[in-house]
Amino acid sequence: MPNKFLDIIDKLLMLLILLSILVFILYPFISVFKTALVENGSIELSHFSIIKQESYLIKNSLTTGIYTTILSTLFSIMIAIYYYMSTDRVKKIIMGILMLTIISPPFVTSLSYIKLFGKRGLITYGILGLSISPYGQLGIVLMQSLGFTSMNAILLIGYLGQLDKTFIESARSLGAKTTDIIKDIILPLMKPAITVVMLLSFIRSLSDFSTPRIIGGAFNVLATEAYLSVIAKGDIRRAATISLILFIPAMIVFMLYIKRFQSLSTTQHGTSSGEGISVKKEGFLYNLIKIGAIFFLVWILIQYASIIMSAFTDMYQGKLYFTLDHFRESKLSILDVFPRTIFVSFISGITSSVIGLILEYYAFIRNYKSAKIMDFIATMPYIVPGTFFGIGYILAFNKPPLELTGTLLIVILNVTFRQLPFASKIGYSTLSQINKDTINSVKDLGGHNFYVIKDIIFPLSKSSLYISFVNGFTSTMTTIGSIIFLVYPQQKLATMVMFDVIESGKYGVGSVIAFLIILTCLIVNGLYYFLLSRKGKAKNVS
Amino acid sequence: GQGTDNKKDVTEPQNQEAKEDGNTNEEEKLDFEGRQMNVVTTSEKYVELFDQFAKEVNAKVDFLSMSSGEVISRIEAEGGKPMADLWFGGGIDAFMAAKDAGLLESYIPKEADKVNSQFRDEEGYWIAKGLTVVGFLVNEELLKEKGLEVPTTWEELADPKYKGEIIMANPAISGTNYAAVKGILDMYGEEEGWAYLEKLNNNIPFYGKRGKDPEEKTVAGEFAIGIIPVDKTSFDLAEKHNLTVIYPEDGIPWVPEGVAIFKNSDGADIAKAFIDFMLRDENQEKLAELDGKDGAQMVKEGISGYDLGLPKDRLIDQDISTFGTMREAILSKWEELTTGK
Amino acid sequence: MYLKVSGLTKMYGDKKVVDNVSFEAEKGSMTCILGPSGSGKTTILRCLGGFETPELGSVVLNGIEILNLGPEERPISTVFQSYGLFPHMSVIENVIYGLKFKNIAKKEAFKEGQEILDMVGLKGYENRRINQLSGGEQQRVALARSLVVKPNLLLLDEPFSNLDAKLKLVMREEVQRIQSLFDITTIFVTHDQEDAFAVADQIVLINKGKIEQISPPMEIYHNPKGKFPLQFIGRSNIKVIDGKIKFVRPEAIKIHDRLKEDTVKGIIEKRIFKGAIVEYHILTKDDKLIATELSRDNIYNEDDIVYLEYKYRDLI
Amino acid sequence: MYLKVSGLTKMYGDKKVVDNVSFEAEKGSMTCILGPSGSGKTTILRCLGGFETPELGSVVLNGIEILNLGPEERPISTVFQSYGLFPHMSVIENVIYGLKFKNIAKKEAFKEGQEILDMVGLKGYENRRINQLSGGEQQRVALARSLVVKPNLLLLDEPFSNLDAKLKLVMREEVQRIQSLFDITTIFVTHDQEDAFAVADQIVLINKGKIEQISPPMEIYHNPKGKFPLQFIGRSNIKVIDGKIKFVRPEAIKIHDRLKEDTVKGIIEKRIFKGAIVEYHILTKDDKLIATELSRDNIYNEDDIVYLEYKYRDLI
Ligand SMILES: Nc1ncnc2c1ncn2[C@@H]1O[C@H](COP(=O)(O)OP(=O)(O)OP(=O)(O)O)[C@@H](O)[C@H]1O
Ligand SMILES: Nc1ncnc2c1ncn2[C@@H]1O[C@H](COP(=O)(O)OP(=O)(O)OP(=O)(O)O)[C@@H](O)[C@H]1O
Ligand SMILES: [Mg+2]
Ligand SMILES: [Mg+2]
Repeated sequence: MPNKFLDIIDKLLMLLILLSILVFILYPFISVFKTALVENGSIELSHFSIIKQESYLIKNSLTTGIYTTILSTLFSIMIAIYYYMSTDRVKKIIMGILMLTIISPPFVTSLSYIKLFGKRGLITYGILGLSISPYGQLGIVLMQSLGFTSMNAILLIGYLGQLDKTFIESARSLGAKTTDIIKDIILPLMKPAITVVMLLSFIRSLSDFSTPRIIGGAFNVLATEAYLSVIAKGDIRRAATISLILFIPAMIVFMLYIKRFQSLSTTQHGTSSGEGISVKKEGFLYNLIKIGAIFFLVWILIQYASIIMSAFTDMYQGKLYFTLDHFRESKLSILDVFPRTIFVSFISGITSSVIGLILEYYAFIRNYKSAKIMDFIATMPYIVPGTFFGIGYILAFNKPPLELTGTLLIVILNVTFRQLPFASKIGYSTLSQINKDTINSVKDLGGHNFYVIKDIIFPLSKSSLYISFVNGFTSTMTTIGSIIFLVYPQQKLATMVMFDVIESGKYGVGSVIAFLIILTCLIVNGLYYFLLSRKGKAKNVS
Repeated sequence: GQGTDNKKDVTEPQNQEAKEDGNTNEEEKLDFEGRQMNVVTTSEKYVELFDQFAKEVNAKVDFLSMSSGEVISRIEAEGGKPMADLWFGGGIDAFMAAKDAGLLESYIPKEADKVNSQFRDEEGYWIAKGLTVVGFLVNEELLKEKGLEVPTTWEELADPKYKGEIIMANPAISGTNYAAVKGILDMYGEEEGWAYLEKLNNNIPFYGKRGKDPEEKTVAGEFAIGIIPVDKTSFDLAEKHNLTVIYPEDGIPWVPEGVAIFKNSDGADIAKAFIDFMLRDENQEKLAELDGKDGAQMVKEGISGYDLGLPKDRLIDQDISTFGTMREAILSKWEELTTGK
Repeated sequence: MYLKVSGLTKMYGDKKVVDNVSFEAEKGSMTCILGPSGSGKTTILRCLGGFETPELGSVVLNGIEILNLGPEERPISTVFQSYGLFPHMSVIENVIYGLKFKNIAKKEAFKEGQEILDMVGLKGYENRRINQLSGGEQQRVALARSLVVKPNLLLLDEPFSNLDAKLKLVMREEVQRIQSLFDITTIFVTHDQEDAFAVADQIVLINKGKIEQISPPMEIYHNPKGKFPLQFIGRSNIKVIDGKIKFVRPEAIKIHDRLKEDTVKGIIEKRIFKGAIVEYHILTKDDKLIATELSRDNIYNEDDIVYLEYKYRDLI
Repeated sequence: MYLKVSGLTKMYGDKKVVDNVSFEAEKGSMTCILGPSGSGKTTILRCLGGFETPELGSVVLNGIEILNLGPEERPISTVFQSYGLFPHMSVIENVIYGLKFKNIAKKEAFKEGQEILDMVGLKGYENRRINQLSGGEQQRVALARSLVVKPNLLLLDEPFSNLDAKLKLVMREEVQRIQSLFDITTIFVTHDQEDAFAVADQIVLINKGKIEQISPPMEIYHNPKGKFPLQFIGRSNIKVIDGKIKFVRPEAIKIHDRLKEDTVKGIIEKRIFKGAIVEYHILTKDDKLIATELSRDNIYNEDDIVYLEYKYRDLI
């Protein structure tokens, strides 16, 4: 193909990516801001009186964020270190548990928490004879910590895997015991990763509305209030205003995060180096960490087991019995929903990973300023509550020329662009690993930029594309916040059905759907690891 | 296709037989081949009814569960664009508000005359599909542990001895609980009603943010008394978990559940056909079955539902017309009363 | 002249990394750009290859100014220091990749690729993956990939720096052989003098972005022009007399075991055995000298008294 | 003997990576383990340091068997190839880290650290961060960190491989100076002969996990025992006569420009200028020889006729 023609394709591709980010991320954001700030054409700030009148909401959100951050970071550090120091077998088990629990369908975990740890909880009351109210801030903090810790631990484990082992060997060679090594070497070296994990937890806690809704009791937070403004009060402006208030601390924290992220090159999904470090498993600190990690892992396992158990059992007059009724009952509601959900997840997984990669290509290989700005914008959906992004879409796309409400397309676009932050970060870390000279070689041999994308960027990013695909797929399978306001009757997705049946009290059926969602995600994840390990083996043979 | 509706006659009893066999009737029959009706509804449970209708008129029916508040704010956010054809279920107040906002289309169904005028809009913008009645779900065992007896009236419920044992959902979210508040105000009268609510509020540690909260949390043993919509499932649940369902003796609040057609929707004609379909006796019975309703909860006279022992005479004499108009005022006052819960 | 680089200047920020660099190269010649780390060698090469845009200067190749062409349009091929091989392609796919843009049929391309692999001694390696090759083999693939497009100018960035001593020797000869076989004008960059001496026709010595000297290897060794070439190239004993710099190379000092005419007495302070040569650190009345001898004949010991025959030369 | 390694054997899977290795080292001596890449050098060092557990063998240090001790319990300190400096600590914190485990008061530790930094020439660097140091400075910090705990045995893995030629020279002398200053028994690993020649008291030459020869540098160069030492160490002209291997080192061949007694006539095929020395590839009636001369006196040209004086020696 003549270069002129390729130049045009190249330009068009970039334009398309940039435009899509402007339209599908920035514009919805602006729409929310506009709704919150502008009334009848003039700036109107009266809605912000919430800040004063209900300042306790802000306080609640912030303190919950801080507590959750501390707790989930602590747990994830313990798990990561325990993992790091374990044998390969134990590592596999831990990673298995983490991978299973990283897929956490909303609501179900919180409900299973009440079931297990409530006033009449199976564990608190049934086994320990305690009658503690599970509601309130403590419940939220515990549940959020439980939900975030798996992802955090996986991030930390990935980081530890990249650490130069000679740090530890040097310390040993100088006489350091296990406790010293953890205290003096591992923890300080983990600092940048820990910071990232803390920031992520804080942002996620701020934007979580479903946990407080279920187990908040009288304790309310901003994100939930925004959600309730819509469903109870029918007041979108109030919701937009609250979202905007939430956006500010999240944005500040996010700026800090960006700074850190650059120094944390790869935060890959569980593909840590197989070789373990050899440190004697002894000492006070190690045992503390081990107990903490095992405690958490057991806790999370029990919760998931209870979900799965709920799918297969029911209660009658206080007696538990095995049944497949929930499956039978759920069949009706999910038969056509599941294929559609998988389809949507599939498309959003693929599209977001491809767009993420190409965006990073323009931003960091081609060094276009405009693409770098887009890269920043592309990260914004990560830091707002899902409902914010959903409301943004309704507000932005309800009138021509971009009248998309009511179509499946708007749902797909929404979930796709919501996954973009993750995809682009993964894309960045892969691209930064590709040798620049490999790219230069193409041009050196006479190939146009277009061929760089086609022949180098894509083939070499295969495994990271797959990671971000799996992530996008999994997230879309379990997402609800951002699409709950977008979906029309004919586009219902699995989580919404789960939401519905749980709302109508059929916890058992909800568990079945949760179980199926987890299963689907596990199969997709498993496929990925299967392919990856086969590739690994093929390499080893040579 | 509005004309087609009118041509169709009232279904005769013999057709009913044929339909129950799942067969077409011999008379002229509506056919919406290749078309679709979208429904927003309150629950998944109506799927059977929708399927039956779909089969009868040869159309596809898709539905989505959504709370009334959500329906209204979404339509508003989307600039008045209808999000479905049919709106099926949900507290009548939202329907009244939607009518005022001009979001609904008027239609007088064929059997409208057989429905008590209290249960339908005079101008035909909405019609009720049944009544939600409010009662208590009680965990006797728990009460016994605390040495408390089972409350049978609203009056008793406000007794300080039940402090911390009662769960109710936020009336802004739950239509049932809005009905409870509205019913109490109608029963006691404005002033006394608020005084009562204040007393009740002292007994309630927090208000659930989901409609199902009271029921679920009572079942889970988190609370001894839940204020719930009473229907067959409540009784089933009670049996399953050793609980008791109480119709309050001093008055049962209630609220009609609305059905309406969205203005300018593509499938308005199908939705109209559906309302006619729904009002047919055999389908009313099906609906009663699906909803788990006592016959007394149905809007058409003489429909037999479950026998749940609903004492019709104890239904509070409510002013339906102010259900929608007073909503905002009631809720904001209520919110003031309960700040922080 | 086949290649004429004049006044090349490249800035990073306000730092002149390449400063008014001019040199020429004959067709088929081998030019080596030599200089310490960070002196701007790679930058010069990247300007020639089209991967950096210089602020000033001109590069005329075969009569045509090429500075305003993109890398894909220049008849130049670069072998990058890290080779830049495509890890997801086989050896042969790597080699013929460039032919894709010359509109050569796949079949024909394969044939050419095979021929060139043959020439670089990689017959039979066609279907190997890149990660199945040793460093030296990878380098030959990179070379083949560049040669197959028959560039007018071949650029090599530190082609030997990743190789161990034995392999380096082999590869040096290989590059030289292939270059003369194809008669390709070649420029290569190194910071290792031995490489430069061994294969270059001319050495462009660069320091801090500026050219210090352009000469054939022996010339630059024996007649360094200025202090930097003297200090950078080889080892030497340097002395300043009357403000004038004088020097003598260690191997130019002859060591005798007894007094001779025109010798200076010294004592061996330290002996460093280096295999083929032995290095002596010797103290005389006036000087502290380093002298080199082959490891044959006499091996002196530390504290031996020796007599040195040498002459300081002026630095021009 | 201060250190006695005997019968050390380490397997990875069913591959013997270290195969029955035995050697000894005197107190205060410098031993170099030399061998090609992948021969097992690092593995031996790691077995000594306690980071690998050998299948067989014993290591007796100062009369005590240490194989069953953990690395933190052995009186041995390792300087890793990548130094393993703690990036989150300052220079002085790095240096005194090991003293923490010797129950030395912080103040005292600081003093000792300062002293040792002084000795390795890093006075004033105390509060620098590690990433503010050059490669050579980092190495000295690593060395100081190991020395401060006064180990009985110091292990260095490829201590010079990351340094450029000039720095390497400096560092080599530094390590030697410090080692003899502290009189610490040292073992270091390298694949670079020059390093080994320059600083070792004895060279342990290893190939494929097996010891090939243990000798002082000159001895190993001049009297290689077996084919591998001959081929690996230095360059040589090798010839097999009657099944017996004979060799002559390039520098042992004297080149004359005219016929002399006991000389062989040859023609110069190729001349490779290498700075201090010049290498000639010479064709004689029977041989193809490589000969080395210093770059002084006569420089011969290609195609010159020369007369060679040399003698093949037997390989023992
Ligand atoms: N992108 C850049 N931005 C700023 N400075 C740069 C950049 N690239 C190189 N430099 C600086 O330019 C100078 C010359 O770099 P160059 O890579 O050409 O050196 P070199 O001679 O090839 O060194 P080496 O032998 O270490 O490869 C160095 O001081 C380097 O720090
Ligand atoms: N963990 C391991 N598992 C399997 N084989 C290993 C492992 N570590 C090293 N080897 C193998 O053992 C052999 C010796 O390795 P070692 O690192 O000791 O070599 P070396 O002599 O230090 O080489 P180099 O000079 O390249 O550092 C090599 O063939 C290597 O591939
Ligand atoms: Mg360079
Ligand atoms: Mg090694």
